[in-house]
Amino acid sequence: MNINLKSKLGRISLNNPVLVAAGTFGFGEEYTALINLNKLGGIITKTVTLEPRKGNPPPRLTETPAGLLNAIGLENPGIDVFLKEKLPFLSQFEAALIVNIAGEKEEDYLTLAERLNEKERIDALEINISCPNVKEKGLIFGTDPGRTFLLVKKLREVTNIPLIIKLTPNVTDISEIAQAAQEAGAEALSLINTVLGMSIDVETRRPKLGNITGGLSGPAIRPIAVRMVRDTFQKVSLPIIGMGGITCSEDALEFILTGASAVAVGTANFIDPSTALRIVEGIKEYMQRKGIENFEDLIGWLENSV
Amino acid sequence: MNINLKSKLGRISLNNPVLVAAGTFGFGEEYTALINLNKLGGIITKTVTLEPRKGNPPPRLTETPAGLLNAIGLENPGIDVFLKEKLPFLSQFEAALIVNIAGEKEEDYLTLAERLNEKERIDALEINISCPNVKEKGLIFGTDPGRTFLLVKKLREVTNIPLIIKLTPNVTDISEIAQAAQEAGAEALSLINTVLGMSIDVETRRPKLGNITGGLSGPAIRPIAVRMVRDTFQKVSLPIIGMGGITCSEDALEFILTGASAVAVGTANFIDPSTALRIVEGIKEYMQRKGIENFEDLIGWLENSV
Amino acid sequence: MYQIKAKILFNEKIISGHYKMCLYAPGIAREAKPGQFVHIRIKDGYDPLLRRPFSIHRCEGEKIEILYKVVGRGTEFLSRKKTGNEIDTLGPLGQGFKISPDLKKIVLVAGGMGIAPLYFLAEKLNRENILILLGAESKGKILYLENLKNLNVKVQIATEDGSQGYKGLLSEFFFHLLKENSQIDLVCACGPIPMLKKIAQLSLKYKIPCQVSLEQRMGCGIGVCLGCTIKGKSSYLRVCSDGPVFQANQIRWKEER
Amino acid sequence: MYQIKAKILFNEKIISGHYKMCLYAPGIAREAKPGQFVHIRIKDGYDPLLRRPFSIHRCEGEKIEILYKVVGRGTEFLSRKKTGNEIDTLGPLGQGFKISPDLKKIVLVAGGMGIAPLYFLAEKLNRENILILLGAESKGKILYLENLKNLNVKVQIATEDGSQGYKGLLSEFFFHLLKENSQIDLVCACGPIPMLKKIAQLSLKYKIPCQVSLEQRMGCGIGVCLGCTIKGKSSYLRVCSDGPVFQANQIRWKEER
Ligand SMILES: Cc1cc2nc3c(=O)[nH]c(=O)nc-3n(C[C@H](O)[C@H](O)[C@H](O)COP(=O)(O)OP(=O)(O)OC[C@H]3O[C@@H](n4cnc5c(N)ncnc54)[C@H](O)[C@@H]3O)c2cc1C
Ligand SMILES: Cc1cc2nc3c(=O)[nH]c(=O)nc-3n(C[C@H](O)[C@H](O)[C@H](O)COP(=O)(O)OP(=O)(O)OC[C@H]3O[C@@H](n4cnc5c(N)ncnc54)[C@H](O)[C@@H]3O)c2cc1C
Ligand SMILES: Cc1cc2nc3c(=O)[nH]c(=O)nc-3n(C[C@H](O)[C@H](O)[C@H](O)COP(=O)(O)O)c2cc1C
Ligand SMILES: Cc1cc2nc3c(=O)[nH]c(=O)nc-3n(C[C@H](O)[C@H](O)[C@H](O)COP(=O)(O)O)c2cc1C
Ligand code: FES
Ligand code: FES
Repeated sequence: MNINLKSKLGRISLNNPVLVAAGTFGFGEEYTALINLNKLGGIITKTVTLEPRKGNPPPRLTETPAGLLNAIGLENPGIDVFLKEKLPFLSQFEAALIVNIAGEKEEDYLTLAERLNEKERIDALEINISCPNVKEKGLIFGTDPGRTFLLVKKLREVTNIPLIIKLTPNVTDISEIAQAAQEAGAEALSLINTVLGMSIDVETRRPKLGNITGGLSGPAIRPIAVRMVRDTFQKVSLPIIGMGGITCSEDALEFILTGASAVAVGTANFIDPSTALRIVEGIKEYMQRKGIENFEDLIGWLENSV
Repeated sequence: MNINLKSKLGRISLNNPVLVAAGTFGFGEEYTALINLNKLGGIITKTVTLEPRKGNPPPRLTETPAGLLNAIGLENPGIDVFLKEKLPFLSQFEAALIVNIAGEKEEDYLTLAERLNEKERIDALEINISCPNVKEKGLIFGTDPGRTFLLVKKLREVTNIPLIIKLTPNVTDISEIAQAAQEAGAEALSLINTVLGMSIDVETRRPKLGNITGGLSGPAIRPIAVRMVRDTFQKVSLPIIGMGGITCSEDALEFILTGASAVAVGTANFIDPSTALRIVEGIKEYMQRKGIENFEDLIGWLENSV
Repeated sequence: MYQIKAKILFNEKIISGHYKMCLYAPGIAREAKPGQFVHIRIKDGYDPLLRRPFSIHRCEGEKIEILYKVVGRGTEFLSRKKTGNEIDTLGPLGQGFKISPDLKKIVLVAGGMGIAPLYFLAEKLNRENILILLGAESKGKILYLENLKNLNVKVQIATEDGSQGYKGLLSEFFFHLLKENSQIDLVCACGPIPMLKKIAQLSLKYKIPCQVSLEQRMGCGIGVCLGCTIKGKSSYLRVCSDGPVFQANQIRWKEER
Repeated sequence: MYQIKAKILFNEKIISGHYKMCLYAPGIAREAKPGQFVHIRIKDGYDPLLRRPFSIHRCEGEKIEILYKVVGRGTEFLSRKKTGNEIDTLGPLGQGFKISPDLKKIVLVAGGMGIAPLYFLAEKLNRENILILLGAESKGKILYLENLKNLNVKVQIATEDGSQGYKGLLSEFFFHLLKENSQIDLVCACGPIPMLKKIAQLSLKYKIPCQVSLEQRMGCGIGVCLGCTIKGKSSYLRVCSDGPVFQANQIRWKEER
């Protein structure tokens, strides 16, 4: 059988549906020593902001049951360094290149999008309106359908690059925000970003994170993420990149069968850098076993009756 | 040292701050074979509704990483059977008795509260406005501050029993709902109920739960629950019963130091029926070690600097 | 009902992927009845999170045995436990088989691991009155034949590939037996749901009382959480406390697969 | 940098709660430098979820050793691994000690487990040029003294209860040494943060170059996640890839506790 793993997210073409998630793969440099980046479906960069950001005070990580709580605070070198030092490196791979951006206010997003507009090699921008770890207004866009709509609409006007909107799970109804993004002209949706959480060291009586609260990722949140993919898939027609706790091909297939057109591996990169590539193989093996030739036929392929 | 474990939730007095959570302890009968119910701080009953409920189709449970996904669907024998068969049994213990109720519409809640009003032995009602597993409007109260306010206000008018409002984590800002409950005259708050989730069996391509989606509980959600206790503690003055993934005294203390006046053990009852009693001992030991005589001094006792 | 830290007396492989574990559990051993189960905490921590239920397979003095197949993380971990380890065990739980002493011909139908509780039952019944039907994929996967021979009970076998005994499904074999033999007083069955469904429906059709031991994912194991229900005739039934052994006519078989 | 399934050649208790593990890891052994570490996946599954970092304690041919103390679930589980088990190991990682060959007097200050990387360093340096200061709570908790004697290096000891050597904190002992001895070219220290802070501040005060090996909770271990940062003079520094060995003057000690 001739397995075809290609997937499309609107105008974005992927060689295979397995990406690496923002902030868990840096700008790719470090992982080249361990895996072949050409075999990834796509690379989503660490969030880039207009100015360099120092990030939050340490400790920035703590482990929770089946989860990782982080409060990095979007530390990154800023757009100038990104363009000069990171983009050329990232441009050499066959994987789709998706640049994740965030701003403190609307103009930041617009300026970033404009500056990235000309770069041919960039396949899409992922708009982070959902980072829980910054003190500024970042999160507000992502929890408000009206502001999401306006932001995406304006971005759509300043750039022609496909826009992927990254949604936060910390809302009452994620499909509302998804709908707003769709109406404003987004190409695709990424979900979910991390779930707000915190943890206390009861001996020192201090929060385990310097920032007090952080974002929960890893297997613990997978059921939450799958459910949000379902809510969104049912109400919105945009293609979805599913993420949240994916560690193996079964996990990835949970998202895909529920309606995701692609998946992204986050925390699991830290645990096993070969996770994404193992998932590509696992999906292939599953398709072979189930007699499915085209990956796109897997998307939303749930039995009707329960 | 003379350790005093007593805690107060408004007018509700607890011998110790460790309760068992709704739906994870039934109506207490089964656990009498395994533990001494007199030693619990309080027993919160399974949700009782006006009419008997059959609950959701099986399977109703599935395990997820460090979590349990359930879709029981509030199966219960209804208020008549509760009053006749369950209440007399529950009335014999020293633990505070809290009856959890839910309705499909406002009048259901009011009727339930009226019927429970006269029962001297009941220390409080826990108002479940947050069950994710029923198809009716149950959840709508819990995600809308206005409706929460109205419901609690009306309940306050029909009964004098202390009202504990049980909040859902599936909202953008839990403290808003908490505030509404406070303004309407609630005595205390319980948080959190389960987090909406789902899980797929990729071989059969069916959801693992008969109800498709369910509520996530267990250690996986603890960081989320602690964070919501913090949000609520900071903005609302009502006492809080903290719950979500508590398995041992360290877990319980995370909630207490963050601001909970009591805790409830849920899923962990299934794993080890003696969990709640072990936690009572563990808190005592911690207080001894830290030189704290009165439990109430532990509440919100975090170091200021981080 | 006891919750104890039971010492493991042995934990041995019997055939590939199948193990027998013996626990020192005096209280449970004293009270256990065939068809009841224990709910075992495989390990501390949260991977796996919940206990796992296993039928009580034998009791001898102060010891109990379980027979289990490795199917996932929990049973895999269980199989690596060593003699002398202690394991948190809750039991005996649930309703066992209910058998009046005057029954003269009882057929025990065991598909695969289904032999686990039925062996216990066979030990407790008058050997003369019982016939055991064992089903397996192939000769190599038949569980427990030796021990059954030692018990001195009649055993008949069906294998899917015909490598021993009747060639075909256990339920077909059972159907042949029913047609030839109208003298059966009671059928007790345990095994996979599709098999149980057929055995139950055939028994009902032939008007032979039938008891089945069912499985469902469990939370508490003691009737509290309402998580282990199956569809009964008029309401949901809890496998852990209304069962795991049910009268075949209590179950809404149409909705089982 | 390699990610390999390394076979465990031994895993033995050295003193109560402390273990030494030897791994067959040719690539890592070949490239490792003193001060570098390996990032180990304790087990499959998600309890614990993340890898755990351990300093490389020795390299011999195709083998590496780590020395570790049981402090939580991960190290507890590690201590139960058996010879022959394989363990997913990533390394060598990070920046080690940087020592120019012309230094004549190097003091290695090891508090408790701090000896783990410093022993590797001692092995690589000219024995004549080094003095090792070992600190522990009490005599029974001094790690690795025998092996150091075999190495033939000068060792001095401080115990908090005075049961061996100087009575008091290692940093006090170090302070006495500094006052008596102005000929130190370099200090290399590893141990708990409060100790490192004092050693670093004293070295800086006495204008002696000082390198410290630091710890922080890690995610990726390779510089990607920005999770393991500490406060440096001008910006945050990644312990995993900018360190774990830093020049003492890179760190903003005031904010460490
Ligand atoms: C009353 C009762 C008695 C049982 N007696 C025995 C026995 O004597 N010997 C024996 O080997 N097994 C018995 N089982 C089944 C046993 O409990 C499961 O095989 C075990 O829980 C699997 O755990 P795991 O972690 O290895 O598998 P998991 O990793 O949890 O699951 C592996 C696969 O098995 C399925 N599965 C897991 N648990 C159950 C369950 N309870 N019911 C149906 N499917 C399940 C899962 O859906 C999954 O496909 C019994 C079950 C019940 C309810
Ligand atoms: C570069 C580096 C080298 C190290 N080398 C060694 C070594 O050679 N030998 C050795 O025994 N240990 C070493 N450690 C520490 C070791 O990684 C931790 O002890 C281990 O990760 C604890 O895992 P656990 O699951 O047993 O503990 P957990 O259950 O995760 O934690 C137990 C306690 O230890 C604390 N802790 C856990 N990890 C760290 C950490 N990375 N930094 C600070 N505190 C922590 C936790 O806050 C908690 O209080 C090193 C750490 C780093 C960063
Ligand atoms: C350490 C860490 C850093 C992250 N940084 C970013 C980021 O910069 N921008 C972003 O959009 N998401 C970021 N995320 C979120 C992930 O991209 C992903 O949405 C989330 O972790 C859920 O996936 P997972 O459970 O597979 O990790 C980060 C996650 C982690 C764990
Ligand atoms: C099987 C099960 C049944 C539950 N039933 C109810 C219920 O009837 N009413 C209710 O308010 N909460 C119910 N809950 C929620 C718990 O009371 C608790 O809020 C939640 O499980 C989080 O705590 P935990 O993580 O300790 O389980 C149920 C939870 C579980 C796991
Ligand atoms: S497992 Fe809880 S009711 Fe059966
Ligand atoms: S552990 Fe990820 S950057 Fe250091």
